[in-house]
Amino acid sequence: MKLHEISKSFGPVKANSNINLTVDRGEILGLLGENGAGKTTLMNILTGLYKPDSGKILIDNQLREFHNPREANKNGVGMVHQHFMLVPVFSVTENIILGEEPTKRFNKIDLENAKNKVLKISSEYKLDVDPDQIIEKLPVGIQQRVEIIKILFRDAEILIFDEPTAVLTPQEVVEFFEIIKNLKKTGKAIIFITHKLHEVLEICDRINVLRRGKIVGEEYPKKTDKKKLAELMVGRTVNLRTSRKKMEQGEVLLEVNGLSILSDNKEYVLSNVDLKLHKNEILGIAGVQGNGQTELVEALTGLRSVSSGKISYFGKEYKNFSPRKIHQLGVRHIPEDRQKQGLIGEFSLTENSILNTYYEEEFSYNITLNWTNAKIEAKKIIEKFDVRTNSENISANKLSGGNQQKLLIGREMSRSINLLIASQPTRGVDVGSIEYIHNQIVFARNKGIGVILNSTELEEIIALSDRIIVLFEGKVIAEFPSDTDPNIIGLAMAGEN
Amino acid sequence: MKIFNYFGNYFSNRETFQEIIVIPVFATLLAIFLGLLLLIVSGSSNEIALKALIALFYGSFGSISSISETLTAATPLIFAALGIAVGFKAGLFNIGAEGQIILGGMAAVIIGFSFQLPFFIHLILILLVGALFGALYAFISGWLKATTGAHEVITTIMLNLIAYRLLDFFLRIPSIQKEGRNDPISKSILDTAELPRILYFLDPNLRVHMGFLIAIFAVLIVYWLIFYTTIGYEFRAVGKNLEASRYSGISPSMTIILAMSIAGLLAGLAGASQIAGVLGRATPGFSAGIGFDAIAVALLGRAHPIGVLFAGILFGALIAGGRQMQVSADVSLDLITVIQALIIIFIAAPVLIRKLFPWIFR
Amino acid sequence: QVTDVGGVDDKSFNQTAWKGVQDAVAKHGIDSKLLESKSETDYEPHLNSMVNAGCDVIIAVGFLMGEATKNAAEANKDSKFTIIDFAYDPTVPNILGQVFATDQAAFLAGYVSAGVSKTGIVGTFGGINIPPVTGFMDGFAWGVKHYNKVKGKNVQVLGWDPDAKEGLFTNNFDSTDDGKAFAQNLYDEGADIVMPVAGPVGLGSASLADELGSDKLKIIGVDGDWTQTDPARKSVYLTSVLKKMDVTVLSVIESVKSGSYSGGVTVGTLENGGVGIAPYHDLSSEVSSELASEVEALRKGIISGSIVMNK
Amino acid sequence: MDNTIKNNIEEKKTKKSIIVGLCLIVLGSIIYIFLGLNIEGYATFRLSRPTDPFALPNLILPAHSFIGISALLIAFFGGRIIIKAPKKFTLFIALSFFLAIAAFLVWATAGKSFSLTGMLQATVVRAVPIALAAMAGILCERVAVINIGIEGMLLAGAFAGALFGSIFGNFFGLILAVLVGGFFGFILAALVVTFRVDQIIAGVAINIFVLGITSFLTSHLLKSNPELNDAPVFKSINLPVLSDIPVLGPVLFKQNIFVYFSIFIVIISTYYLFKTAYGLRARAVGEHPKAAETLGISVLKTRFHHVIMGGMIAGFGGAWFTLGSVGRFDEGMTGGRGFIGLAAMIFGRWHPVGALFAALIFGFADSLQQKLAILRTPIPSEFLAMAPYLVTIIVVAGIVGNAKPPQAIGQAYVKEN
Ligand SMILES: Nc1ncnc2c1ncn2[C@@H]1O[C@H](COP(=O)(O)OP(=O)(O)OP(=O)(O)O)[C@@H](O)[C@H]1O
Ligand SMILES: Nc1ncnc2c1ncn2[C@@H]1O[C@H](COP(=O)(O)OP(=O)(O)OP(=O)(O)O)[C@@H](O)[C@H]1O
Ligand SMILES: [Mg+2]
Ligand SMILES: [Mg+2]
Repeated sequence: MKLHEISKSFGPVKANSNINLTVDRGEILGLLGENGAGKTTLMNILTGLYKPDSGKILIDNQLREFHNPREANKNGVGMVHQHFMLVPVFSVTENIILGEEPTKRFNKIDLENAKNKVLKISSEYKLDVDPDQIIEKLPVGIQQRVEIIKILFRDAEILIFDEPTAVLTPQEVVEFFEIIKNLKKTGKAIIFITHKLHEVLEICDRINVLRRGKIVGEEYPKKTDKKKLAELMVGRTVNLRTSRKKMEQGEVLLEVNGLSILSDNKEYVLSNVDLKLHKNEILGIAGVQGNGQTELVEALTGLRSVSSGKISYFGKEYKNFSPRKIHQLGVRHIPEDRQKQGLIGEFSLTENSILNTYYEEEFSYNITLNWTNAKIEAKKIIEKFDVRTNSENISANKLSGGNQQKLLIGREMSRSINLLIASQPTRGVDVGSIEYIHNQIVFARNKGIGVILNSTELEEIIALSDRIIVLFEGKVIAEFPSDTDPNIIGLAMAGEN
Repeated sequence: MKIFNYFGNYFSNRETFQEIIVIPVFATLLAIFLGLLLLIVSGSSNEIALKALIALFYGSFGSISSISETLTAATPLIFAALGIAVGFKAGLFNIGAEGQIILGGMAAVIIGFSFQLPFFIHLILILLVGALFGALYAFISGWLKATTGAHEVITTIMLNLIAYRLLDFFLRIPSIQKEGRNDPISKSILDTAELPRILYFLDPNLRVHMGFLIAIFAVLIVYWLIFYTTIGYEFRAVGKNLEASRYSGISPSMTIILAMSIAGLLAGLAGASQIAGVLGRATPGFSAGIGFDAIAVALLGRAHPIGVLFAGILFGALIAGGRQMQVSADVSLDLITVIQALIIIFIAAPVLIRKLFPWIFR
Repeated sequence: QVTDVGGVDDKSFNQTAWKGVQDAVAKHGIDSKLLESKSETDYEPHLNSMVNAGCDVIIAVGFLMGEATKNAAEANKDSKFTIIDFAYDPTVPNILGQVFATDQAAFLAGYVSAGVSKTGIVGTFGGINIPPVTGFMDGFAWGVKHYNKVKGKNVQVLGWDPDAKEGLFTNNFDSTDDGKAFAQNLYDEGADIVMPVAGPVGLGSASLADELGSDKLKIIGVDGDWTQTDPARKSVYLTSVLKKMDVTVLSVIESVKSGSYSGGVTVGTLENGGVGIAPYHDLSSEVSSELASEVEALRKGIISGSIVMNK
Repeated sequence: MDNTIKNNIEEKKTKKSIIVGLCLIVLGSIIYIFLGLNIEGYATFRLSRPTDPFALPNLILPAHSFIGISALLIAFFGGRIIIKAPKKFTLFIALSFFLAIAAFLVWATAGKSFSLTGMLQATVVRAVPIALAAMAGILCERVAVINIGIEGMLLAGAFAGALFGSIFGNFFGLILAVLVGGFFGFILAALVVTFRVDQIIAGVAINIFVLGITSFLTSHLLKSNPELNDAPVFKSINLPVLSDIPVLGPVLFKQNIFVYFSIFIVIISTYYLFKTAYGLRARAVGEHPKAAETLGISVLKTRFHHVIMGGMIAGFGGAWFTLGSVGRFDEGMTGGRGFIGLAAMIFGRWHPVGALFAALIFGFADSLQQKLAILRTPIPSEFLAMAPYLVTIIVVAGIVGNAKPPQAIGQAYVKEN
């Protein structure tokens, strides 16, 4: 299969420009690139979800044009999306057959037949799943298998995986690699998108690197190494490790004992969590997504009521206390989803910059707001944390992801602060900003602040943390010093000890 | 609600100007035009249509008395629509203004006839109590939403229907029913409770009353409340992003309840001013659908207090003009309702207007 | 003319009054204006715009307009008003109140239906609990009672208790669907003759009767003769309790023309033909000749005063 | 550890069951005290009219003891729930409510008599427009479009039914009513799917618009020529034999086509939504539009189709008010049934069958209120008339919490490319 001179832009952004790319049967092509480089966009074009502004798609040297995903399917192109495209309340089978349902008379779905097909595929490619299970009850690893079966069911010849390993434990990753090796053996062409350099080096036959929408290089695993790839990705030498001198940890800022949380459907998402955080310390919380990190952070910031256990800040215990109370203690929270929690899209930057301080007397007298001070505050943040914008009156959703994040971090770190809880502080942010944000965090810690860093990026955790705890199925199953071998931590994340 | 993307930031820029001035104006003109078209299609002659159009304008702004009628009709609309606008800001769609008006009105009537008080005190009291009952009635919906998540659209509509029945019942209570009558009609309020007519010196029959001035005052208060107070900030935060407002330490449920109550308070005020300024007594259906027209007014005013003021006057004009239309062109008032609905549609889908008149938006 | 809520096509109340105006138009070539009220807040502005339109006489149709009409009349001393179903006391010089002794006519209807009913149960329901409405229901119930007394039978009346002044009310004058539901309801309870006193609402009852067949359910019209206003279903109307507003309205208009108009009160009675009952038309077969003659006798009796209804 | 989890959950459950149990016991005692005491005489429920082929004897219940017993039973259920703390006690709650209502009826009827069959028949009839409104709602919300405009669509259907019915006869009247409903469905779809107008606003706009236009045409068209507002109605069709079954017969098999059709529609739409491929796709669009899109299902088209279908069903339901009832249109005659239908939809958890039963409950509340008006209970008729609305609020408040609407509900779908 061959892509020729593909271009695509969204208003201001050139997501893809003149991209050429080929894959052959029985080959695994790796596609690297930082956030926003244009990988997903390119693949969406290939699968008919987006229309390219210009360029051709050739399969077996015949010109093809896909107006919708179905046509792409018909031509044997299938994709496992970065964010799974599964209907949570449907069964495995229903999800797989959706849109291609085998039917009997009166358009009645032929479930038996469908199940058999599913089972056939799953045995053929060693992807075992229970066809009757409901998706939302399955772990991500299995869900991913369903996604794969889904595209095989539409007998795809070209399989695209968009950051498939981002959500998997190291063990699941190993299994996953087995799977795609099988697929490769059966002569399928595979495109494998990731940010993780070691992965491409491990299983790809060929590697293309994308930057700001252009192919900037083609490499072969044998003849290249991480450093080279990284430079290609970013376009300059980056120091993947932030400089961080050791420090004596100060007195305890935060202490958590036997913290347990019942989720809405009456399961324990956190059970008996103990942890301590000291001055001058960055405590990294490692773990695969969905092992209770979110709930822990929510509990610590008062967004979620705890079922049992106690939390004490600065030596004083509080029970189910409000986010505002905690904020008033000088505990700052960088939420994991800036659009959902951290900012209000339609609010102006000014309004956003007083989001959790608007009631303080600096910004309001009794109930009357003081917009002058608010504007000053906004300007201060914009200037200090170099948020790229032309005015503080524009609404926040007009900012790019990275700049939104900078505004958010600026708001939380510019005011008096004793303790910082940062969730995924660099998600969807380009490497330049990542460096900057990391430095800010370390700087804060050096000033004597305690930091809890919750991130699914193991590299990030290792780069910044003084201590690392690993959450698995709601329990703290291990604690490591900062200079631990990533693989050991990886094992812990998978629940092995 | 997505509606708030339209009600974005008003300040300065050109788009905003189009949003809050151009589109509403064209929406209104287009709606009136279509209304007349409907008239012709449904068999009336062009002369009739023309007569209707003239009557519409004459009856609304043609003379002192018609202006007075316009403002009289506008007054309760402005109050109620302000309430609905406050709801919008907090992401609430309060269809219950009608019921809140009824409750406010009933309370006002009772205060109006059952107390002997000096003029000014009595007036204040009747308005306050009216507002209070409107607020209490709306509180129910707010509270239900906050605690159980019951959608306010359904609960408020049901409360409207219940309010009508309550009114029927209330008007049969002997102590409230007008003496010597066994049809549903309440005692009349005392003169001390009446809102004085402001153009009395010109002509005692000019019905526009002090309520209109109070309405303007309310507009300013609400403007201040929404854009210059922490409360308004909380309303808007909750309205635009619930998650984020929780994160920022705002209590959504409290905010929802408060917003709903304020909405009801204003609607209750509408009811009270209608009783104290125009009707003087309660009869079944004294609310006369004001609560529903107010929805249109709030939308037309882009849920912005100033916008609401003008939209309210416009609708008052439509109603007053509509009556004239009925007299001199035999066109039924319902045409006005059609026009109102068309206005809402065009406002809610500005795309339509932009498509129809691309040239204005250059 | 300013109508009450319900509209001029209600085949009943407003329509009959409007007919009077039409007759005047036909007879004297005067011109007429009509304003339909949508809600009670319309009354006052409507009356005022009529005054401003400079009408010679303004006809307010309906008890509920009493207040508004009085205010308008006092505000405009020199324009003439007449109102149907409302008698002021003390009277207002420039309003002529027209009231009707509908109970007299309804009494006859009650007697007839008692005689005709097979199940021995008859029913009635009203729009709202106001004298012009309950007047009919009183007369109806008394009529049945009288029948029981003279014949020693026990025909029941559902839907109205003249002593407690309580009964079935739709609480509106426009929902024909309610009319059907209420009639169905009474029918379920065994009534085979129903008198709906709620303007157009009665049409709903009529359509039920039409559906069931007049042997199962018969309807008694009110205000006008419904076999005339609603010929489509004439087969279900046993009779109608007439309230000849058209006649009185016409005469008022004429009095204005001839300058003999004066405010006060006129009462329509069996005696002066202001009220009465319609012929039995299609269902006359159901009404035995002796029953018919008894009714005729009653009519005379009431006029002469020899029969007191509520005994 | 896991044990503690279990214990903890157990704890919660028992707590809940204790509360519920107590509530029931209280209910029981209230019933006894307020209804049971100082009441005697017999409540007579007529099951058939004298004219019926096989007339059943009347059902005669001794008021005092019946109320006493049902109160006792309710209290007993309460106690049982407290002691046994069973996993599911919805059944007992339902039973208790049934008994409570029965007791209330007996209380109201004590010393008098009324036709139970009549009331049940009325229940079914009254449930029809609500059920149809709910079906319309389900079709729309299953593809994640909130349809507040159903009220308006009903009204439009009613008007079209009356007008066209008068001109072309009831059959074509019905067809056209359905089409008109579909037309407004189309308008709604255009507004919310194409122009992405806020769904609730669009719905409200449609309601106001229809109210206005129908009233306008009524006063401009129908008033001046009343023959246009006098459509032949669908008479009830008595199914042979079946309709002679006592009680059940009149209730189910002596009805007009609207009743039969609603049942039919419920069955069809259940089959459609949960058994067919199209249904599967529709639900996918409602739950996860993007996923559907990636599988080549056009979200926009699907939504369009279903909203239009919903509109047509609403139009059909609207025709009930005219062609199914009196054949005459009155302004605003739907009186909030559309909204009650939405409540029924929620109560029925977006499932046609569930919604049908919900609708029957509302229908019951409606007809009950009318019966009680005849029986002249001490409760003022206005309050009885509130019953359906109160039920709606209680339902929406009580159920909405734990009923789960389609995931993407209310969100416009933006197709990128
Ligand atoms: N629907 C869209 N509208 C506007 N801009 C878009 C859209 N989708 C992507 N973009 C922009 O196009 C660029 C490329 O996006 P794309 O998702 O392909 O990056 P990516 O390489 O997949 O990033 P990541 O590694 O985070 O997945 C980014 O700047 C992104 O903001
Ligand atoms: N979904 C979208 N719709 C419209 N515009 C978008 C969208 N996503 C991104 N953009 C615009 O495209 C530009 C780049 O967006 P994007 O978030 O990809 O920046 P980026 O390349 O990721 O850089 P950053 O590191 O700052 O996030 C921004 O100006 C943003 O406004
Ligand atoms: Mg991507
Ligand atoms: Mg980005």
